[in-house]
Amino acid sequence: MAVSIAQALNQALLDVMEDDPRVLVFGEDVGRLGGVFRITDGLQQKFGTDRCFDTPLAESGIVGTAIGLAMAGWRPVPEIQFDGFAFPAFEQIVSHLAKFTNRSRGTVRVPVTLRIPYGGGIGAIEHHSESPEAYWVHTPGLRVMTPSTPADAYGMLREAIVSDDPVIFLEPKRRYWSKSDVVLPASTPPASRALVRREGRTATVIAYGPTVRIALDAADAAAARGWSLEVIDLRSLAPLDLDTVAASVERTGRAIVVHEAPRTLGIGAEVAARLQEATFYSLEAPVQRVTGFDTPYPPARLEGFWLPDAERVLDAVAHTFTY
Amino acid sequence: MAVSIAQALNQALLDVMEDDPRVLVFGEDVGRLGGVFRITDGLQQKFGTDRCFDTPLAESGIVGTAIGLAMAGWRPVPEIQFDGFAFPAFEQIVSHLAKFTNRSRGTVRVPVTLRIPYGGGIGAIEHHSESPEAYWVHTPGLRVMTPSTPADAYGMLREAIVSDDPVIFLEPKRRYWSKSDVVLPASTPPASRALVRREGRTATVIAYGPTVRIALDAADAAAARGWSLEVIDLRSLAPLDLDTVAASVERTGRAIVVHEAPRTLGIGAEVAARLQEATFYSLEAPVQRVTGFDTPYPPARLEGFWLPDAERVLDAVAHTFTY
Amino acid sequence: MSVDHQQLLPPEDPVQLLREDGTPVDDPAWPIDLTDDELQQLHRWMVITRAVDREAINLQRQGQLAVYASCLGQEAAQVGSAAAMAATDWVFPSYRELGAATVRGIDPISLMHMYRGTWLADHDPLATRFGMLTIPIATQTLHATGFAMGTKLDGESTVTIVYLGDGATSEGDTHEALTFAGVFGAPIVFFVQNNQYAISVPVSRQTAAPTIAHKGIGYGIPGRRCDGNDVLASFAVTLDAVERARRGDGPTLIEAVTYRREAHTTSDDAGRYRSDDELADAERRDPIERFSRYLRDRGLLDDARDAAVATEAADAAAEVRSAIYDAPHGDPEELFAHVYAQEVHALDEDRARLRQRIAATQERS
Amino acid sequence: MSVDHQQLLPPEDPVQLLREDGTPVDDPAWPIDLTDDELQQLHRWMVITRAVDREAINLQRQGQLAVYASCLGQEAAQVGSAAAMAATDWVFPSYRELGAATVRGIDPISLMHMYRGTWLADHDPLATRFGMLTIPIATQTLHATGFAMGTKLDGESTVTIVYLGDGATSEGDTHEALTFAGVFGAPIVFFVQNNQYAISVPVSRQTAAPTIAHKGIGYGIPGRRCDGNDVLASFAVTLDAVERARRGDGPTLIEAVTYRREAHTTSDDAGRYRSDDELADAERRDPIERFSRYLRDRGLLDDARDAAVATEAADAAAEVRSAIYDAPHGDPEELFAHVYAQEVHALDEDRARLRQRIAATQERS
Ligand SMILES: Cc1ncc(C[n+]2csc(CCOP(=O)(O)OP(=O)(O)O)c2C)c(N)n1
Ligand SMILES: Cc1ncc(C[n+]2csc(CCOP(=O)(O)OP(=O)(O)O)c2C)c(N)n1
Ligand SMILES: [Mg+2]
Ligand SMILES: [Mg+2]
Repeated sequence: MAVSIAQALNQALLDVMEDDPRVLVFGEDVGRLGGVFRITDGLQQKFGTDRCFDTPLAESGIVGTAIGLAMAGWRPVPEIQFDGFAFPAFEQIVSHLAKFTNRSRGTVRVPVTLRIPYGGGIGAIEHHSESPEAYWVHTPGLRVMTPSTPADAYGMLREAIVSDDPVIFLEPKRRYWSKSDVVLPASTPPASRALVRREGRTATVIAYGPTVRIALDAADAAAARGWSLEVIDLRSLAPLDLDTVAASVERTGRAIVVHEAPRTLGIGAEVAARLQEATFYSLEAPVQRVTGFDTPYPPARLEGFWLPDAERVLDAVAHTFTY
Repeated sequence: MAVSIAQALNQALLDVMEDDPRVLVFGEDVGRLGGVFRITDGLQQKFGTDRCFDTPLAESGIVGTAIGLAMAGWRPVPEIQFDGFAFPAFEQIVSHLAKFTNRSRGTVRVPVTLRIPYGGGIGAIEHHSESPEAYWVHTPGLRVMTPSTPADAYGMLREAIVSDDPVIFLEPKRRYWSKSDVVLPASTPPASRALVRREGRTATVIAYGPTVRIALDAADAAAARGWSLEVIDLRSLAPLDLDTVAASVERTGRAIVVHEAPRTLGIGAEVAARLQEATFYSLEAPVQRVTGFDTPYPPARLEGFWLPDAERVLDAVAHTFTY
Repeated sequence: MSVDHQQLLPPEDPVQLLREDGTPVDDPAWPIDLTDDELQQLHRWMVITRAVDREAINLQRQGQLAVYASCLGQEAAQVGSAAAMAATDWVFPSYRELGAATVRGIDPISLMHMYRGTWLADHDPLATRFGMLTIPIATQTLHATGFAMGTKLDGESTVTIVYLGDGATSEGDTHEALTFAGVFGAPIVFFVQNNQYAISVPVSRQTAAPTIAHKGIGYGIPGRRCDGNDVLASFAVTLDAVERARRGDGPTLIEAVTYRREAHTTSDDAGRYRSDDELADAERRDPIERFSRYLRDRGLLDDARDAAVATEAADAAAEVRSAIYDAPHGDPEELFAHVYAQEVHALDEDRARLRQRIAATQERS
Repeated sequence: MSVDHQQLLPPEDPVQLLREDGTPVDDPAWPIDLTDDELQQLHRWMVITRAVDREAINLQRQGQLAVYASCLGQEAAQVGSAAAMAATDWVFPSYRELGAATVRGIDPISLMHMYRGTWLADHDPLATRFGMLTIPIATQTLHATGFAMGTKLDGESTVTIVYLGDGATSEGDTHEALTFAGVFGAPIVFFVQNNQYAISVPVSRQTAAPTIAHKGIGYGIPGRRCDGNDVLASFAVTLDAVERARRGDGPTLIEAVTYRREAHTTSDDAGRYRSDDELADAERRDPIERFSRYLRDRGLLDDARDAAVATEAADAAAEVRSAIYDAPHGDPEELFAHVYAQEVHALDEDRARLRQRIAATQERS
């Protein structure tokens, strides 16, 4: 059956709320409206206003009360409406959500799954197209996951909610309506494992969330040039499964990381830093980064110039042959 | 004359307020008390409560009003009391301070210098020893500077305040009381240039703020092993002067980045990612990172296990010889 | 509680100077002190606002704008309050303030370029004394407060008004702005348009306070309420607050009680959370109709003038339409041009790469 | 304003049940409904708190603690309020709540390990129903509110109290916590110790509100004030709020007016911002002396009992001293053990490196 990422996420929430009466869903407009992207559609009708409710417009409040609800034995799945609006909650996320378990020496768990639609390419106004993943990945104590397929959307969201750790669950919003054939409930490999989405021998393209599609498109187009690109979907950004990536690069000798976030200190920096160590003798060329520029996200009409695309990935592959 | 970093910063503020009547200093306890580290000592007495004043206890308020004051033609130099307390202001910093000039197509300038004491090693309680520089460096639109000497503390703070761009000015708090002989006003090279603090041929150690001292200590100790370490002080973290670093690594073939922040997506990741590209053919070994662990900052009695030190730097140098 | 403190609390009912049928209330506390021209001007601004607003919705439907947040139903609140500001005063909007912008003479095309995605912002805030539209909720309250602190430090008599929604009153930033404004006695007016909703969430979910205006006392700031569908009440209450600020008596918090008649934005489906009855009820309280009746009763509006204003408004809308329709994209070079006030060479490489690519694309085509 | 709303406002004067000289006020609205044992227990807790507090300052001076935030002068506010909570209720402290901890039976040694830097926190919050000390100002108000929302969802009768300072009332988080608590009718008491300062900043710089309790109405939450140097008033006003919450009537905001007699922490130099006179004046309003006089007048305290309590307090302090003095460091293995609830292998390499290093150091020595 053709299922979209949005539908898969919605189904995962329905199923997990059915299975575990301690799961709560809340945030701005998630109740009556079912979320601005309809990811929480039907939850309030089905589970009532105690288990799925709208909050005041206050993101620090949403995350801070989620921590308290977790202490009271609930399993909160709050939503932040858009990437750019997680920032008012930054202190609660970084100083508390990430650190509570460690601070309490394992006594207090905060099994909060913070869902955040992220990324650009949807022609939106400012603050609705941010890719803030690096902020979370740099923060010890958080798990950070991002699915790229409907099956993973379902499986990883369930995995995130079941996890006793806080998880920042980043949903690639421009892929919400991408469909693929999948039967739900889908069971997927643990998020902690990166997956090879396409095998290849010329170079390894490392992507996640919204850019997996771009990497696959690049792989399609690469065939015409006689290249076969291996595409890896990281899935979990924290922790990072470098072993899978390194194993691939050992074979291909070339690596290109693709993400929307600005290049400087984006995930590509960490992948490059680890690969140059793990695959020092195998790299035929420096790890390439195909990313957003080191500028603020542009206005919608210019986002096509800013966002990585298949062509830029191919340029990067070509560039590795100049070494 | 022996001047400490704290004294140099204080003198810079005094001199710049004297020179430019539009400069305002404000924040928590900066007025009457002169700041918990006394960096703003004497400013209120000298310039009055209009130009140096205490604010309510609200960091988003401090940064948000600084933006408004800048729009009204003032040149605000707000203080955040400790690294861990900049996070409530994250949204104002990332969504506005960093983006105002770009959003307004250059029309509105926000010449705000946000002073933040940062880093560990002072035996403090939680949230007083954080190294949040990567968050700011990953955010396009901000300049990020951090001095390591009294001369730079003076010169760079003045440069930051004069700059029409927003500057996150990170003060290495455990070095506040380090003195060196300097005559103020000191004139220093522009912050945009990294400086070679010690020349050497065996390997390049790249440090900034609080870890420059550690790099120099390592260089001292390295002599006994017959190594001569080149020490580079980055000074500006955004933008990064990679040219100076790369030129050094071209010669030494080995690079070690040292910082307190957790390794994953710390500045070391960016330096490594850039060096593996810029000096691909010169690197004799992968770029090493000597950093805090990927764990929350530890309790004071354990910080010695967590923080990088000269010994760990030397271990990393030794490790480069295994390649 | 002392009398002084009681004065920080809002009176039970919002100030209303025109009844729903357009007849004046004649409240001696609030004399209507406007010339005929001024009254007609208020009407004109509201009508133009509505026409341009409607055009913007159309433009969005036709794919010309990414999204648009309509102010339909809120024209009186916005026009009345903005009209109370002097030309030298400053306005900090949220994203829904087409009415306030119209009063301030901001070219609506500039605002539409933001909604279109040509630029992130287009008008010059410093020249127009009208801040950039602000999307992160409530954050502009702090910019406005800081700005007002700044003008006070300069000894200027400038007053600042900041617009925010009912939902925005829940954000920490609004609290901190009110706190700073109270402590520093900043010459600022917080103008809350309580349009009953934050997207789908009704104001009862934002606060358990008796009214939003009751928040003022917690900051030592007088809380005031006005009927936000009554342009004269919105004007009078704001003017009172502006004069107070100009006298050096500090900030005021105004709650204008109104209603958002369109969906939150063109992306929203309001049918999911509110009834047709509720909307119909709001339509009956239309601010322009109410004020038109009043003007007609006073002999300040007749069919001819009505038609003339309607034509002017239609022209304004058409102008927006023709300027926006298939307007060119912005210049990609600008992606790099304004990130820093002082040039940063770190961006040179990216810029060069982008130039190359654009050149290559142009060659191919 | 309707009568209902007036009830959200605090009465002009803080509730006081004991005058400064220890004589009872005999307010019929606030009968003193405590047994002799209970009264003696309040005294005992205050005296123990003070002795341990003093010892902590000494330990810091001797280099045993990194820093310490004294509650000297605030014992009545803390002991009175905490004593109003049932054993099954929950307490969320800031960092200054030794008095509340004492009432709750938290081993003070645990708290001192936080100030010592052995661990970031040491007691078990879930077992003791006493949250971890919280350093980022005001953030605990949201944890407490969420917790109270959670117990309400569970249909429990648990009440939560959260401690915060006057400075903390300026932070956005406090606003959002009060907003959520009001909207969700959470069974929580916000207990603000207005000790007049946030480090060096006087409360007049935190808000222009008539009093902090006047903030309640802006959230639909009753604002109450009590004399925080009067343990009976602190107890009675808190108990009233707790009963209200337990009945399902929602949150209360209490401002306890008190004074911080020590410097902000042992790192602070209060001489830079307040006068000796001001301090001397505060000392004259000592909460323990006041309550002791009352107990003596009622025949519930004599020299023998006083001495016995003093000895018990000294013993408690000595115990802290001997447990903390040169206590070992924590185990560095724990740097990695609790970062994630579920093991993450990403930390294995760092852990291995640290182990190696520790082994090497041990060999060398
Ligand atoms: C910090 C932040 N959180 C969430 C959003 C998403 N959002 C946009 S408008 C809106 C509702 C705003 O309601 P209100 O303040 O009442 O203003 P109105 O739209 O009714 O004019 C929300 C939640 C945002 N823009 N910023
Ligand atoms: C978010 C944040 N900002 C700043 C600080 C630094 N700081 C620690 S205590 C304090 C003053 C707190 O005052 P108040 O809330 O009145 O509590 P008190 O210390 O008087 O008990 C400040 C500014 C902090 N801990 N957290
Ligand atoms: Mg609204
Ligand atoms: Mg205080």
